[in-house]
Amino acid sequence: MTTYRDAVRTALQTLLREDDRVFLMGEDVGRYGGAYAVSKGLLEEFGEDRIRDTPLCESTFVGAGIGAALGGMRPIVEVMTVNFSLLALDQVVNNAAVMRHMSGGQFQVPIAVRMATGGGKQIAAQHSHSLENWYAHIPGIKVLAPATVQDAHDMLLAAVEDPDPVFVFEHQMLYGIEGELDTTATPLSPWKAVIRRSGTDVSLIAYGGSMHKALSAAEELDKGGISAEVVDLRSLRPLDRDTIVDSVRRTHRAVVIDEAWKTGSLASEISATLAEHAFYDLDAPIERVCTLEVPIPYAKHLEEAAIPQVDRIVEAARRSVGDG
Amino acid sequence: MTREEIRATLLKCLFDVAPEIGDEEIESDMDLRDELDLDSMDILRWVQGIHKALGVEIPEEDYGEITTLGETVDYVAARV
Amino acid sequence: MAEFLMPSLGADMTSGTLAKWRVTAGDTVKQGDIIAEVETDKGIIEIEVFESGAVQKLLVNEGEKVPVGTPLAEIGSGGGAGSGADTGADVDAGADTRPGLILSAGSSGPDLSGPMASPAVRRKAHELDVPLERIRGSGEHGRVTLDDVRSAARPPAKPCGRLRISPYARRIAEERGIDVSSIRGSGPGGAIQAKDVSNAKAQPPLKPASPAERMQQVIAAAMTRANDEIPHYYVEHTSDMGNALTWLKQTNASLGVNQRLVSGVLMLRAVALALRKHRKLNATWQHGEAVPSEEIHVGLAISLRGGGLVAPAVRNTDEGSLSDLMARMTDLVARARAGTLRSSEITSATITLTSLGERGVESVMPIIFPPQVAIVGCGALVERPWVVDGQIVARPVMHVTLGADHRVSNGHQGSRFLSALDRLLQEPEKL
Amino acid sequence: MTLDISRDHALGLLRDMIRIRRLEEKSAELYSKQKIRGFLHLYIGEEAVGVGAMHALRGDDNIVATYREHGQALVRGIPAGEIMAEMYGKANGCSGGRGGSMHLFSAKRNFYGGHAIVGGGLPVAVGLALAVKMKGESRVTACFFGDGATDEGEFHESLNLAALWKLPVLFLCENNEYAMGTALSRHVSDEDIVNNPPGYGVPADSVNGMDVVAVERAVHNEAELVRETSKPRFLELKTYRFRAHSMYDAELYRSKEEVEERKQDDPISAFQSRLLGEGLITQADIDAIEDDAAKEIAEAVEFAEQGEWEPVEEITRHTYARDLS
Repeated sequence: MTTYRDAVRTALQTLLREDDRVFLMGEDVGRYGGAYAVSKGLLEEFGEDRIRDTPLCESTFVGAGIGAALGGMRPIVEVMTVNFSLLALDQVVNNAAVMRHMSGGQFQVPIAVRMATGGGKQIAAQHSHSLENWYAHIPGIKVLAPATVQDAHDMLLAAVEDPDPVFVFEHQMLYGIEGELDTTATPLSPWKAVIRRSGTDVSLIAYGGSMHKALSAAEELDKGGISAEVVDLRSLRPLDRDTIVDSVRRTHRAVVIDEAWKTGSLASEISATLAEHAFYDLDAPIERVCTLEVPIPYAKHLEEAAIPQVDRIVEAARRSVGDG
Repeated sequence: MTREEIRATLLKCLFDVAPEIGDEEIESDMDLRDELDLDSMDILRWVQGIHKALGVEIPEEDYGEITTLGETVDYVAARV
Repeated sequence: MAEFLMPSLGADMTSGTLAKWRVTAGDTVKQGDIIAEVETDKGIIEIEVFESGAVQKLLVNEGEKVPVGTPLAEIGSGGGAGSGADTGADVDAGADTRPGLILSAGSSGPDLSGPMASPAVRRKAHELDVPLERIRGSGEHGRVTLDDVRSAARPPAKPCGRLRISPYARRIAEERGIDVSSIRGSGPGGAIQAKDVSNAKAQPPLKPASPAERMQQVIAAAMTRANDEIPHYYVEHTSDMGNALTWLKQTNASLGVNQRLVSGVLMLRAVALALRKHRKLNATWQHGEAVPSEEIHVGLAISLRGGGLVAPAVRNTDEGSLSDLMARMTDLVARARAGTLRSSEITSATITLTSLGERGVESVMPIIFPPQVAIVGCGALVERPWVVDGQIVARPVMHVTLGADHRVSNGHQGSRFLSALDRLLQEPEKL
Repeated sequence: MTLDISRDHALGLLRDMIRIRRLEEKSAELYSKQKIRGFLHLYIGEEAVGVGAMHALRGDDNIVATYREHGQALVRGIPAGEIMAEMYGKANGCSGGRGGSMHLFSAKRNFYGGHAIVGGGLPVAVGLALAVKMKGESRVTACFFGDGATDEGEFHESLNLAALWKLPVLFLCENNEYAMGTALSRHVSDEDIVNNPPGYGVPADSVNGMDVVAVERAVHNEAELVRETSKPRFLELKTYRFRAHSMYDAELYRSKEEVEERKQDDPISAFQSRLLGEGLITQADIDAIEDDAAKEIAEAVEFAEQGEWEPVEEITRHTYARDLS
């Protein structure tokens, strides 16, 4: 068994060993070992040239990553959390995303940016948000959200190999989870959604940290005789609409779980997609289980109430099936 | 065939036509059209049933002689 | 005696490995001393003790991984040496000391009773004198919203004409020819879902547990909806039925009992043939527009003596011989009485013919069965003075009424239909 | 050099440093017992900065602080109980349990909060000073931030704007030598942080942040110059944190020897020794302060323990001035 954290580290090691162009930079990735201990030990193996501690200057080190990618390197940039990435949003939106198009296809930005996202650790309103939806809005970049140990590993490899800027969102509650890691198997395409559990009565559509809550909810629903299917989106941009629509065409009910705020969320996008492509297959209103429209509060019980939990997913699914 | 047997057969045919009548007790002098709410289609089907069960054919011009169960028993008894 | 617990060393730490003891049983420690090293995902961290006293007993071996909150050692408050327990002997590697998992120690959580509602909602509920606990919240987490309070304060809304049915259920109902207006929904807000449609198919509305009541409810719902939704208009015509009845009498005289016709079948066929040239009346109202039907299926309103009303369709009423139509009508009536109609017969009519029997009232103003757009009502056959060829004679006549949907046709079109119907009835041999 | 301060003044400074130290020690204990959750950045080692600076500022001066702000909050007058309750997440905390350790606020004490995005407080401080200036007030806005914040663009942009618009901001850089786990030498090109601000026309000076009296004097001088000139100034306070960045870390980025050596320069014991040496105070004075502090902290814990949890139904409260639902 391997932890999610170790799976990311293993992928980093593989990339750094196999490709001289690859380097890692970010705040405290070196001496400190990474805020989430992902890069622990890498400085010793690869040295300061390739494991670069940066000053606290998100806009500049993300921008520098973009520049290095333009210049032929394969940078992996760790932004400590999505909350800090807002300081670098200008570089992402106005440089990384548009460089290929704006140059008429002459330039490319093969950068991989990793960052922690999500709540659940009581670190309050400046450290707990899920803003991957903002990134998924932007054409020109790709967005991945690995939920499993295997994906944490495989998706980072795919992100670095990809010729376009790829943003990998690692939910901060997942670093400690354990699972099997097979580094020899042919990886699944990172751009496709996957059915993590088959079911016939309702589709629970989730990604990242929420995917595990959806799985727990499916187990809970199973006890009540409701067979729930769990769709792990995996890629948030591009969004694998076919798998989502196919699932709902079979189950006729959809519960979309998204740790972002409901308004303007990825859950909204998926709901709209279902309304467009599966309307005549829907047997109940689409349910969205999202974060309440409030900055994430510090207090444990309030934080738990704010973000999607298993019981809320179960309730929504039951409403959808008609047992609510 | 006794009158009682005829009456029982006629009733059975009537229930086939109008099962909703159920257990309502049918008096011999009850007007079938008014009190049991039978329409011409029901009467026709009843007449058809009687024909099948007893071989007695009741022409339309004789419908005036079968307005009650009692009358119909008389009518059929005379022709069996 | 205090317990030295596996500390929480970070927001994401759920367990830690006791890497090294810096003390042994019997050692005296004071607050702030480093007494152990714990290995976490971030590396080895030195652990301080927050009590002063003597280490009585070490409970966890070096190298063991235990959840946060697990007692690692007992610290005596006295400050003297412990019981002299030997570390090696007393450290129990077994799992039995571990279940004391105290991940949420101390934070037993708030006691939260009553519905969730914001101050504004509470204020509004108070203003409108609505008890909050009686409102079922529609917001996130069952939270009561302002709209919930407003709806709770209002008298229940008049049943809306629009049926609550899922798109999928509507689709399969259409595919299977099931009338959704008679289905009771089990979904959110009473919405009809696919399983309700499936159940309706398995159990047609004619055979519910309490048939009469059930049917009456269904009729009530359909008629209410029709009355709410459909702008009816009526036109009426009195038809001389002399020719028809004479022809019928002559015909029946030459037919065996099983081939006889009733006047109703003449009416049924006449309506069907008249519709051929008045297609606007042979249609259904779907999603805001009239959809004309290629085929003519006249529904026959049959009043069940046990209570209730059905109007099964005689399919393709305009086709086949009159005796064939008679046979089909007889069969349909028999099965309606017996309660063995097929669901497709209940839902496929494109217009309805209702007749108040032979001895009923003279005329009827019927209400359209949705989604149809017209209905023909016949009064009783009655003898009346009638002018024939300039002479007043007694003739059997019948009031024929057309009730139709004004969204689809108008009175002029309706009256042309009744005229056509009348002409057909004058030539019964052509029916 | 003898201290030129009164006995009462000396006792006041010492008392506040000890109060902070005991509050932080208790917080560490409660964190390990999971009463306090999330991130917890302790001020142990840096007490002289908070105490000296806060004593030098006027009560109506604005304070903008970082996520390591317990010390400033306590000296500014937020009761220890409300701070502790906030860290518990209780409704009687100074931010209603919404903020936790990193986000202590007090409007009536002009305490504009702990900010947890590095550098994020600086533009806000510039804006507060702009408001002061536009309203014609004489208040200084004191903005605390760490050495790590000087890496951020917002630091440079804030110095420039404050100088350009002549705003009464006192930039107080708590240089504890580490930006989280990255040493100063590894995150700034010029370790002499005071070299930066003059480039923007902001006068800069530096003071030993382990000496509470020196801090108090320096901050007092700078604050009064800001007040008189209505122009920004910059003061570096050289200090050192004795504990991990956030509660615990493996401290792979600095050696135990380094930490032990720096702990010899404990601002509290150093000050106590000096005061005892000069005969300004006695051991009995220290004991009394310790007793009072222990009592205060015990009461603070009790206050937090007794506090209510905010009802979950109120969760979206304080998102807008008026609830939108």
